[in-house]
Amino acid sequence: MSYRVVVGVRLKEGLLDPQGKAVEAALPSLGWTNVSGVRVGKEIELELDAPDEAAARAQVVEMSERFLSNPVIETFEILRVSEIMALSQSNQKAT
Amino acid sequence: MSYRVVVGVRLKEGLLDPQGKAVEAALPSLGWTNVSGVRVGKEIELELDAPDEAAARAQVVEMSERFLSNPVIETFEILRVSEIMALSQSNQKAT
Amino acid sequence: MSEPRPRIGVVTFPGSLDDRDALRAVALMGAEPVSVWHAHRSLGDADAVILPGGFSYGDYLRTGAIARFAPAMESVAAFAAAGGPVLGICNGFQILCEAGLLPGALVRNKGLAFVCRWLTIRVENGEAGGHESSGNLTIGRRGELLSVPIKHGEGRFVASPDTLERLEGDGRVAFRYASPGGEVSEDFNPNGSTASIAGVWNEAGNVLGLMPHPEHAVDPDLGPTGGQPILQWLLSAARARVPA
Amino acid sequence: MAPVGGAGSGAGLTGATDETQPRTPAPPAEPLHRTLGLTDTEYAAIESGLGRAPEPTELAMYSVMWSEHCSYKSSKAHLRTLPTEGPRVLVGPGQDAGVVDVGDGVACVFKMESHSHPSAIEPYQGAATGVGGIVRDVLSMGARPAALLDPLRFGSLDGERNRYLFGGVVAGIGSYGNCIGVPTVGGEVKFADCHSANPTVNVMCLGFAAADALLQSRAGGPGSILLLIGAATGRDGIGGVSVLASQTLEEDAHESRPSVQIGDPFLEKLLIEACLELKDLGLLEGLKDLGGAGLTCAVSEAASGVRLGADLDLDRVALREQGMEPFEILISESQERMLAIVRPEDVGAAQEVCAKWGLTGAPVAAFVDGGTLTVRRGGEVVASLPARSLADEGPEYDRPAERPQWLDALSADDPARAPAPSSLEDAFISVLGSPNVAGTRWAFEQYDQLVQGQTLVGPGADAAVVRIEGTLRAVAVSADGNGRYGFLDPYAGAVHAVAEAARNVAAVGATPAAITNCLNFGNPERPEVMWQFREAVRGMGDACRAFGTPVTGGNVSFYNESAGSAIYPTPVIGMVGILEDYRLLVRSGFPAEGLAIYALGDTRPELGGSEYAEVVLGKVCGRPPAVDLEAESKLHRLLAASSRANVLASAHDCSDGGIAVALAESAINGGVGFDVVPAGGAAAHLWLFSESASRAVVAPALGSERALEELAAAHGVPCERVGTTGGGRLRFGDLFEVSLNDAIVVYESTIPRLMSAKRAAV
Ligand SMILES: Nc1ncnc2c1ncn2[C@@H]1O[C@H](COP(=O)(O)OP(=O)(O)O)[C@@H](O)[C@H]1O
Ligand SMILES: [Mg+2]
Repeated sequence: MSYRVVVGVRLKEGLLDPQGKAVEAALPSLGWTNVSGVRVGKEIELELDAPDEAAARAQVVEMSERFLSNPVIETFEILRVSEIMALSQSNQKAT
Repeated sequence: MSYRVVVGVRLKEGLLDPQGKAVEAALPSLGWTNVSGVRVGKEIELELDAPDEAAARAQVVEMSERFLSNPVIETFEILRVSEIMALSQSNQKAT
Repeated sequence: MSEPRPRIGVVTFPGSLDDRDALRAVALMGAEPVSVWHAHRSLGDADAVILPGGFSYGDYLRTGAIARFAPAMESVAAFAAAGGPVLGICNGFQILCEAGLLPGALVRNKGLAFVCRWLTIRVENGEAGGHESSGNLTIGRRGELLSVPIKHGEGRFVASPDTLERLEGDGRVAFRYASPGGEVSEDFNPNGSTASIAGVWNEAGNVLGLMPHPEHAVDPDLGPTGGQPILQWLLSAARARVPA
Repeated sequence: MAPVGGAGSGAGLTGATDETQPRTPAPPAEPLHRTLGLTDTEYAAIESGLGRAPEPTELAMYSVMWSEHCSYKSSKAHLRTLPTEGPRVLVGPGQDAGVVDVGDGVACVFKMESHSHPSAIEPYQGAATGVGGIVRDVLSMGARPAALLDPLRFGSLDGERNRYLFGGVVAGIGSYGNCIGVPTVGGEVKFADCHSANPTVNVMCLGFAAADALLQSRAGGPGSILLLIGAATGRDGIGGVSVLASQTLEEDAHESRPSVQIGDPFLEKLLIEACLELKDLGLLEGLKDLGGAGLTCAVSEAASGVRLGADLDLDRVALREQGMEPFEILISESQERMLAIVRPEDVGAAQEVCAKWGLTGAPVAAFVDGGTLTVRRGGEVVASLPARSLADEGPEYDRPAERPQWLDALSADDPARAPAPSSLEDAFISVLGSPNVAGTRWAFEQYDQLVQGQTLVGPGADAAVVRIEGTLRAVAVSADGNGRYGFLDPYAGAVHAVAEAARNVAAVGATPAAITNCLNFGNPERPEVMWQFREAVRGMGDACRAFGTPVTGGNVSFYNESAGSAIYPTPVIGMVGILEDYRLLVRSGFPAEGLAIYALGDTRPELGGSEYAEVVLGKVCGRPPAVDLEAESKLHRLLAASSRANVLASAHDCSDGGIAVALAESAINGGVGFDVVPAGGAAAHLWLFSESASRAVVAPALGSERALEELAAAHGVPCERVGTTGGGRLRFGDLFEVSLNDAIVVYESTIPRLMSAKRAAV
């Protein structure tokens, strides 16, 4: 099976996020005065082959711990795992 | 109401993503030979006040079009919209 | 009578870095330098405007993404629409693209790292439109080589295939990265820019953006002076607007 | 998730535990002061000074101020022996940065600091915040930061972790320096296995100010207001000073996560502009940076410096995080903050300037008579201490020092006695391509070298040369250390470091003026490390006295060791020299064909601790080359005089790799080959690779050969013609030759090749 996985990698809570702060500071002058708590992180999308969804997820968790995130300053979250249909079946639902 | 929204901003398909490539190139030597199509984008998290979820979503779409992404090079996707409970109710489920 | 001394405005955004260098360079070239503050709408009666290099707003979110909303940028847009000459250098180029005053966008270098080095760029169109005039209002003849420095982490020019086709067809590619001998190839493309593009013109030919830093290549005591013809274009274009 | 509250969180104080945990204090295994790193004797001193037991908040303040990092308790006694005065010194040690007069009314402010420990844990942010910190030191004297240098030391690039550290540190320095618009103009990159777990990351900044408009950190009077400008205060580096910098890194170093800080260079840029504008408008009495020990250090030092006390109201400190305890606010090391000392009537105007740059300027404290630092939170007094006792009355130790026995065997093993190499050409290629010798373009191309428009000579030369706007003057600056020499003889290592730095500055034609330094050592509680330290300080002092280059400041970084194994004792010297007319600057590359090449100075059979011994013989042994301080001074004077007389077409100092490498670098930098006749006959390798001190390779301008010979004779410097420039080959007489192109490839490709082995990407 092939899965497409989306991982979010963020600065740990409490750590200064200069990017998020700058975006937040810019929003009011663009008309959005109702926004707070902006954090900018990384979104990593990838495709991998795995026997099933649980295995795919477990592998991406390990990958995120060891490589995709820097555990000293970042945390990660698997945002989505979806099965990729073979091309010929791309319009069918998986069973 | 307060909503926490997560937006993913990605380089358009077809644009070279050297960061994604570098990650992908490094994975096999770490033992993952089953990964492909790695793309590294941005994940932007924010909180905003809006009358309801649809309004929150619409506002973030507009923000993403005008500011959070550059349509010349990027696409975006709202990955998640969740209601933030008021503090006093933080342990209760929303109804 | 000596030629009129044009006023060149240099916009300082929070995080602009080469603003003082641009002011110094245009003064050295014989113009009157004018500081413009991002939060003001006034361009200080400038006859031409430079958006300088640097990391406006830290390059956070995207290069130029926040600066382009500055009040001064409304004035720059109006100035450009009225035919005023505008030069965007490095971060200034990025801001012009974000603001839609130039086509395309600048993304992370192919090699991922920041690159600071002297290199050669080849003049493709010394003025927009592909024709070649010989006056002051051209940067140089096609094929002329200029030695200039680059210093950026996000200088890879990209645009949609349509846009690229139009840029090439309309003679709006100003410069390409080249070998010291003038050959254009991936070996001499420092950031992976599409078609080795280092700078582009707008349609009207009065707005120019480039990643290299002409303001750091005007003083012979510091190195080559390939920036002079580029700033000379700006001065000439500005002079042409000074009421006689 | 690893529990928060490991080594770095000041465990034991309530607020330091994970927010989600109920706050049940851990059973007190140890008295609090010990947990905070204070000894029983230190605790007793605090108690007797106060005449009472300190409150926990107060104890936390003492623990950071009396840490090694802030109090210099192990090093002070030795540093006091250094020469600090000279005609050009405007400000010596004791301030945030040293200052020399460079003439024409301009002052050069400069300082070097270490950020090795944070970089070992998080290389990118650790190095980046190191740049931020040293820039604020220079800023606090009222100078515009104008140039950065980054002397770096890592373990072998064959190791994945070392590549990660090197890559991260370089990217971090670049990211910060580039974003604040301060060019990085020089530095060093060295490799040795002893740095594998303990990289050495030193950063030097220099800046310029009008000599009559310097700021003082000792300024203001009763009633003066202290404005905290810049970033909001978060739980950054809580315990970072005392824990990160004062305890040896252990295997579980990554547990000290909360101590890692994220830099915001954009904010730093705004801070630079705001502070300089405040100064230009005459709104500042004084300015202090916030670094180690945060507000506690800045406020207590500011007050103690003018023999006053201060009332500090923590409610006025803008906080980034909720629920911060007083002690956390007091010792937080959040980056990008400055403390401005202003007259009460100027507070409004000063705040307007801050607002213009998008910054807050919060009046957090006021000076008061009486010497007491009183800290309030929510109206309650949380600490009340004599400011002096924190800032100036820390402990001082004369720690035992003992020369290690293992040195004897190493000293006795003289590499000059080893047989000649079977192939001189192979030996030459090995030395030229050694990562310690090879070009560092891979690193310095990641740095903006040009911003501010005054860089006459950037990285990759002997000394960087930065022009002073509006004058003909320029400052030459070089940062140098030699770990192997220090390891084999710490006294000689320090002398060499000063000599090489001065020689580099002299090679471009400048006159060495003064130094700053960073002393990188292991654990000072070990007698052998303390001996190394003592010897190095003695050597540095002797060399500085001989060259007339006083010490204006510096920094000590101890505890650079893991599992009892320390880094080479490495003093890194930052030398500043003055060039009166930058048009007389001499560059290191051969600029043309057909020029005579001369070797200045005596070449002796000295291979102890040399690059040749390490890469060809595979050993670090012997005695470092002797340094005759008088001969060295003569060479410096000759080089400056030759520049003034406009006699030289090129000059390059001889150091790592000897004459062979000096010649090769002159050829590579100038793009012109050479033909030389090596001396030494059967022992040609000694001539080629000896690292004898006090030498340079120069090419006089055409027709100036006699003038050079006469100048050399007048200065008492041996001067021997060794060959001629020209052609596309590096030709060592009949011994061997290498094409210039091949040499360039060897020199330029070493580090990129090692770094491309595999890259950590995200
Ligand atoms: N190796 C040294 N040589 C001379 N002076 C030193 C040395 N190390 C530290 N100093 C001086 O001791 C003082 C305190 O240093 P430091 O705590 O690093 O200052 P800061 O906190 O301002 O960065 C400074 O004036 C510094 O110049
Ligand atoms: Mg300081």
